[in-house]
Amino acid sequence: MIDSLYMPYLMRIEKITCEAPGVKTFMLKFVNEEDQNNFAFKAGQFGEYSVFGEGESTFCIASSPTRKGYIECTFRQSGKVTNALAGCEEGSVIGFRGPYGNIFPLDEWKGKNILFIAGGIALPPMRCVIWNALDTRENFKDITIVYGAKSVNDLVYKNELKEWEIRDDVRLVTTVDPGGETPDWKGEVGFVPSIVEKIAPSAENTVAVVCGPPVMIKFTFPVLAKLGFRDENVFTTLENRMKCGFGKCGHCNVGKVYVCKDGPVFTQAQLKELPDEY
Amino acid sequence: MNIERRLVRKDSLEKLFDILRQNKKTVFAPVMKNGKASFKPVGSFSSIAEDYIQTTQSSKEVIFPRVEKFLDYEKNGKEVSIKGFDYQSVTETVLWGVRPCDTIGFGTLNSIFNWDFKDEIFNARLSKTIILSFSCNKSDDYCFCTSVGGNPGSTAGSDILFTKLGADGDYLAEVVTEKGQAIVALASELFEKTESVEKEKFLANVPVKFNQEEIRKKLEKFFKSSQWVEQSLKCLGCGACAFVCPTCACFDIQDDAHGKIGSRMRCWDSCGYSQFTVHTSGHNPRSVQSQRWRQRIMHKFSYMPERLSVYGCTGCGRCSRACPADMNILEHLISIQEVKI
Amino acid sequence: MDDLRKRAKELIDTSAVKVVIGYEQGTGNKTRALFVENSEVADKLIFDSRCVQNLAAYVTKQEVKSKGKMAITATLPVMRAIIQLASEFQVNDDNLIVIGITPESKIIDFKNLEEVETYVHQFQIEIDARNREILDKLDKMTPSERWKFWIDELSPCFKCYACRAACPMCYCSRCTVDFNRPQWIPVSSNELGNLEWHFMRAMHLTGRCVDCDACANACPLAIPINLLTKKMIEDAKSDFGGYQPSLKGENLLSTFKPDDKENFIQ
Amino acid sequence: MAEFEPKIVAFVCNWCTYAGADLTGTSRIKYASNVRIVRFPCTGRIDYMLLLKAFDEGADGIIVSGCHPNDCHYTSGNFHARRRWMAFRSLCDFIGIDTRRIKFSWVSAAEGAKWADIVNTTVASVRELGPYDEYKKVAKKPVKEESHG
Amino acid sequence: MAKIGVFICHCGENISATVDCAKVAEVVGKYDGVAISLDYKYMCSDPGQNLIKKAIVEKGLTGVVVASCSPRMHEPTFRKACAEAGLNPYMCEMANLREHCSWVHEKGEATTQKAIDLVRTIVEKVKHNQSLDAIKVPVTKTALVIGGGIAGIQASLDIANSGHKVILIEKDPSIGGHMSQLSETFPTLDCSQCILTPRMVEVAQHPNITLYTYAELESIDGFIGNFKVKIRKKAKSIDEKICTGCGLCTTKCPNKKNPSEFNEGLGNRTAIYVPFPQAVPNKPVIDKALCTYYTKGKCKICEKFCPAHAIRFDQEDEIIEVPVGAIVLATGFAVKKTDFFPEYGYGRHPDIITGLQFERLASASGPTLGEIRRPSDGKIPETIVFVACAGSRDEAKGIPYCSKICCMYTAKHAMLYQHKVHGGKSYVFYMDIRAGGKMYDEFVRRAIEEDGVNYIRGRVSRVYEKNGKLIVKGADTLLGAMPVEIEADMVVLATAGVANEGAEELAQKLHVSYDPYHFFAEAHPKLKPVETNTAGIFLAGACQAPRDIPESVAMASGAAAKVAGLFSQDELTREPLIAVVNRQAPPVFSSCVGCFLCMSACPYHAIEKEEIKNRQGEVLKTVAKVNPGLCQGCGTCVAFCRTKSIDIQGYTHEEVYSEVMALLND
Repeated sequence: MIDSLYMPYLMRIEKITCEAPGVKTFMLKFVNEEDQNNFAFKAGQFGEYSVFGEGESTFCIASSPTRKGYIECTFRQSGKVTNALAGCEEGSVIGFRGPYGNIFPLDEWKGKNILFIAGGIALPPMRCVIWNALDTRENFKDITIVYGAKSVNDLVYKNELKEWEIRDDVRLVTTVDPGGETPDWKGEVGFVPSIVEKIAPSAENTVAVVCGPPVMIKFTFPVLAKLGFRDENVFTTLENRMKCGFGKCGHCNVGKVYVCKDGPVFTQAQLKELPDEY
Repeated sequence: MNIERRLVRKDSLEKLFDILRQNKKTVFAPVMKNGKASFKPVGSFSSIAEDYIQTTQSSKEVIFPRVEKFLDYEKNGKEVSIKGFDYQSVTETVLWGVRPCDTIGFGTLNSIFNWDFKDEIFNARLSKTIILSFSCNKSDDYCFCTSVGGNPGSTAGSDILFTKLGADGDYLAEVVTEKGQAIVALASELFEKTESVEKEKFLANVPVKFNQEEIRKKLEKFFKSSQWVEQSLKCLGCGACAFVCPTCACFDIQDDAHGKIGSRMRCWDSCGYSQFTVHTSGHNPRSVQSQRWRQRIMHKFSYMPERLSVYGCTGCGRCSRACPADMNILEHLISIQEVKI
Repeated sequence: MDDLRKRAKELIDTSAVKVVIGYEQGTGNKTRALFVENSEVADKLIFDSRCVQNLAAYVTKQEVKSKGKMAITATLPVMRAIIQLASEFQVNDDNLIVIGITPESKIIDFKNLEEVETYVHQFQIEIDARNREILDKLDKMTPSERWKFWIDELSPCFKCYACRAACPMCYCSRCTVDFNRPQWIPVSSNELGNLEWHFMRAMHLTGRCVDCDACANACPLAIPINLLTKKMIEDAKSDFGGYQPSLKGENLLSTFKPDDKENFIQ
Repeated sequence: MAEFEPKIVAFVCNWCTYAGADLTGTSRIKYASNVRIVRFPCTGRIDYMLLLKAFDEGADGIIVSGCHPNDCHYTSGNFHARRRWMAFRSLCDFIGIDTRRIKFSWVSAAEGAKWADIVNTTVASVRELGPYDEYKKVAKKPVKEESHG
Repeated sequence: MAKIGVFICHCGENISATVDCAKVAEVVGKYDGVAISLDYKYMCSDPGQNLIKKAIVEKGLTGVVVASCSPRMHEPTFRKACAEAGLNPYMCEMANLREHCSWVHEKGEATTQKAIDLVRTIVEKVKHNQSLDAIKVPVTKTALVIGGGIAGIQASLDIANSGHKVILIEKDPSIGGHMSQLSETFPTLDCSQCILTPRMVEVAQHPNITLYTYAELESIDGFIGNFKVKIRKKAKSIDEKICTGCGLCTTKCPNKKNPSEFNEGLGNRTAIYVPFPQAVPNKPVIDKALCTYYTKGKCKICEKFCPAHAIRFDQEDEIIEVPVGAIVLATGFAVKKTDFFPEYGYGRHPDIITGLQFERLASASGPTLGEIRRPSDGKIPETIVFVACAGSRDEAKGIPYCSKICCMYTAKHAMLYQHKVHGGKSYVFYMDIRAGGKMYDEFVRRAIEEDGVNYIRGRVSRVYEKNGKLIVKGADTLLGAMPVEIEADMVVLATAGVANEGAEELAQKLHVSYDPYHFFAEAHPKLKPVETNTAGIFLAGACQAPRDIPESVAMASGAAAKVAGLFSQDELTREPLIAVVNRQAPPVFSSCVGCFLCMSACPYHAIEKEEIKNRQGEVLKTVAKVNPGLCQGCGTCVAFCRTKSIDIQGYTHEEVYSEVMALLND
């Protein structure tokens, strides 16, 4: 008998990494090999992660589709399910449904520069596409990553940040909010939008990917516009509340759009068409 | 297939009911309680309500139950085993006494549950349900099916539509589908051949109140209208309208835990609830009632036609009857139609 | 009715309030809330015996409240609700004027909530005869019979929360049922979920319910949920000497007497 | 058939009844092992919803116990609790929950013997009443399949 | 990541005799989240504790469950051990296998199963526990003592002598209180003033004590260790710094006929006055209500005569704010006046007086210089009747309690009368003689046996005047309620001791509870007699109930010891098991709707209103806030909160819920 849409894959937590206070990354492997073989996803997609008995929670797949055999997710402890997830151990089995949603059009970005701008816990949805781009580095021109967090302690993926910093085929600019720096902090100090303005990347043949808290996005868009970025070339992801993940439950409906189906990746041009209900 | 027309004597309905029961079919039919008609599994013909314009709730619950279990799980240390939806548990069900504005709603639900991903649980229930509907011979001021493309004698969505021919008359049975024919086959002696009957004159008169196409077009430019705030001021933010609606299908997914074992299920939800869209961070994209009221109307009359090519309203008027604050959808739609932009 | 309209116009025209909440003719034979923000609209105001919706439910509604100072046409149950709300710091003389209405449709002008309280305190909260009879009938049943009665009555409940929405006392921005750590009340509208929801609601209304029947009137399924709160009112009478909404804010369940009844405690 | 062993959950305050039950232990007074104690700082903290939760999860009987009036460690938590219990009990009774299955008591830190007695009489009376099937039928708690062990 | 360590203790054989500890460890070890589960003979022993510490370090445990004896016994032990190994102590909980299981049940399967259930329950709780930090509050090492009677004096001196600052406030112009009015004290008959005055002077001169007389508490804010009090210093109309206390003004003041409070109305004083010669401070104040200048706008004679030019008619009340860490309430009591008693003529007859008035008559510093003379005509009374229990123990009068000191002072009064008026006849009407106390009963017996005081057991129904005599009508219950009638020259009523006027108001100001008679209530009748239910506020003396001098002094020293104990630490460390109202990100801020039912339920007045404002300063929301200094952690508020916005640390919703779930689901 066919399983319903709502049946999750059973996933085993292979590895848990603490990224920042309250932020963890799980590396998940399929319990059934067959599931693993049938599974494919693309950068930008998300899933429903569940702790049995606690419920489901929506977040992106944070690993790159170029890395096979596992998926990763990064989440911040904030609600009932994420708290339960945080209470899981390595080796525990959790549920995962997905992949759902649209993708970052990496194919269309071939031959272009990519500017990644992320704030706080919003790096995970971008990490997937960053690694995807880095793993297929030859397809793209300059890659720039601007990442900021409230404080040094709140920066996630610290190991990867180090790695990106060392690589010479990617430019990484990290920043922390004023007051969030430590004595040995070598990165920038300041809010993300002003840092973007300061480093002034060229809009020429460039796509920008912006993920972060609403206030950061709100102030970054005008900066990008000033730098000459066109709305169609500015991408972001929406974080609406979702339940099913595939356009039935009605929760993520914004205007005629189902964020779970038509998103979560949107260009700024698309967002401008949407009612302000996200 | 062509609609086949038969005559069923008024005394034969009970026989038909008994035959359905003998064939081990669960029959849901309207039953009166506390002055309200509602669909319930019925064991005897006599308990079926007769004199009602409309049940308080739509019959969608038979196919889209308010609580639907998706899976059972059992934990054992770090391991988990899960058991999916039990399709065997879906048995042949007869929906008896549905109004045409309900049956048409099943089509809408079908679109929602299958427009992209296919919801097999919904489909299993729908495919196992035989819909025996009854035309409306009376209506009230809340009815407006004719404004949204339906009519009191519409066969859309029915397997067999019965129309009572006069106050004490027999029934015209219009056999619409193969499922309907299978029922006829069970009790062929009850379905007599008939001359052409003009059923229209036995139907309730429901005047057309607005043009839904016009409304749809209007709504495209209506998002920022102040009407939403004005209309919704008296809305109390409950979910009565959504839960009685034959086409509302929003749901929530919840777990029910008992130590190592438990289950996951969906429960009805409503876009009218303030918590419906709230993020874990506390941010609420639709934080005030006017936004939620707008969502309800826009979804039914603008978004759904655009995305699913169906309207989300069958004109049954249930939401208006159920509303504790007298938010009358017909009144509001008319006023939207009348507003000049 | 003219008095009412006149008073409403006066309040609006003198900018004493921004909005007057009253009743208007609704659809069918229903009446419904009317929000008078300019004096022409005041002519739509009506009052008759059909006006039973408890308008006090609107004074805590953000969308209404944000308009500014409100006036409310208030029958006795509405006045009671207002006093209870005032005792819970939800309304005060600065944001609300009460236009009292007697059952004979006479207007009572109140200068402040204290006067409303004085008026309200002239009357005890009394269970009406029809419900009294049902309560008596239920009282005579065995607990098992009552259990069956309630499970059956509550089973159609699909948790639309119209009862909650219509209740002037259910103004919490986050209801217990929306609290999920832990999930005290099962989300699903099955027998248990319904039982616990209505049980909890009745407990939360104990000592606060003003017996306006708004919940039962709002229920689209006509479930007699007001019997639960009525019973609690009755028992509060026999166990604690009853209660009245009071500006002093001493709630039945948040206060106590050292010599409260305890014959059930071993 | 083995005799029915009811499941009893006891909600007690830390300062009187919990200590009283400790004294039962130190005095080596034996009582029925059907009871499981959950400790609270004060009876005032005991949320009545927890009592329903206990029934939801299959308890057959419940004991709620705290300090005698005027003995509350927090001066008045038990007075508040007492009012709440009154209301809770009325509502339970009205809704048809079997109040014979809910025992309220005051057990002080010195009443070790009383605690044993409360437990024993509760167990005996609930045993007589039998499993709380009426409630369990409504709670529909899923049953674990044997095959899973 | 939950990694719970479970440690099952055998407690020698105390647990293992009836519980199969190895099996419990084995079963529990399989539960999700349990990283290690083992059993050991004595968990509380050093090797036992080391097992736990080792596991914490090696396994990186996030929580510890010790299944052994009652947490009331060893919870601190194991929490300390966990803390030493680097685990937050509040991540350690105990399952009570001994008192609640092994000791009370027979050996067998069911007992072991119960042990498993109990441990599983606590394991689930610990999974939901949160690391908590002890609450530290700084302590302001200054005490406020309210009331300058013997209790306040004693408390002030004791606190000051232990090295801490004291602010003593007294509403009257001088400290001394009732004790300064007394003639002799029972049971030793030593002179009250002789023993009190040195103490008063000591207070005035003590470098650690700041004395404000003629001052009252205006308001109070804050909590234990951190109170902010406002004190109203009533205008004395003199410049205390300049005034030499020469007393010339009091002799010159033309407004002389004012009843003296100190002499209980048996003598007069001037409008500018020093209440009594030994007053501390010995400087006058002007009674604004009586002073001719203040009432009529003319006079200023005192100003004219004052050699130091210290009179200040324009002086106004001054309010000062001081931070204090603890407060001792020693506001004393009052006695009913004769006008309270219709049966004794509503105070109309001058020769029916109160016990306190008799003290003044008997006092060498009193209006009669210690001679017992009738107020009406100054004659020495030949027959005197003392009525004990005047008002006390009388339900009808609303004073059902015993005023405690009257039996003793009535005996003293009768004795003093007999000593001073040779051949005089004294009668004492009494209900019971309550002379519990060291040398007390002997004292009463002496009055009866050596001094010939006539004790009559019975109540006095009426006193009235007839032919210049006071007719005392009563009954002798020892003689079968035989009517007794005595022609007396003077009647002394041992009127009931009652709470001070304004005690209720003061209690409310301080959030201290009070009994039905408005005496302040102690936190626990047996174990916390000097504490109140508000942490940091203590009681001394008769403001809590009628008390005699030694008791008041003992209580004062007790309260002082409590204050000194509190002040011995720079920071107060409190268990973080307190209630917290949630706070969320904007725009929600908190799920609290501000109904404040919690406020009326909280026994400690620990719940405050907090206004959440936007940048423009507009109030967006008013929500509840728990003052961590006041909250004692009972959790009563938690069960009240409809929105579940208050939770109590250590017994959170999630913790107790998961306990119940785990208890009934394996």
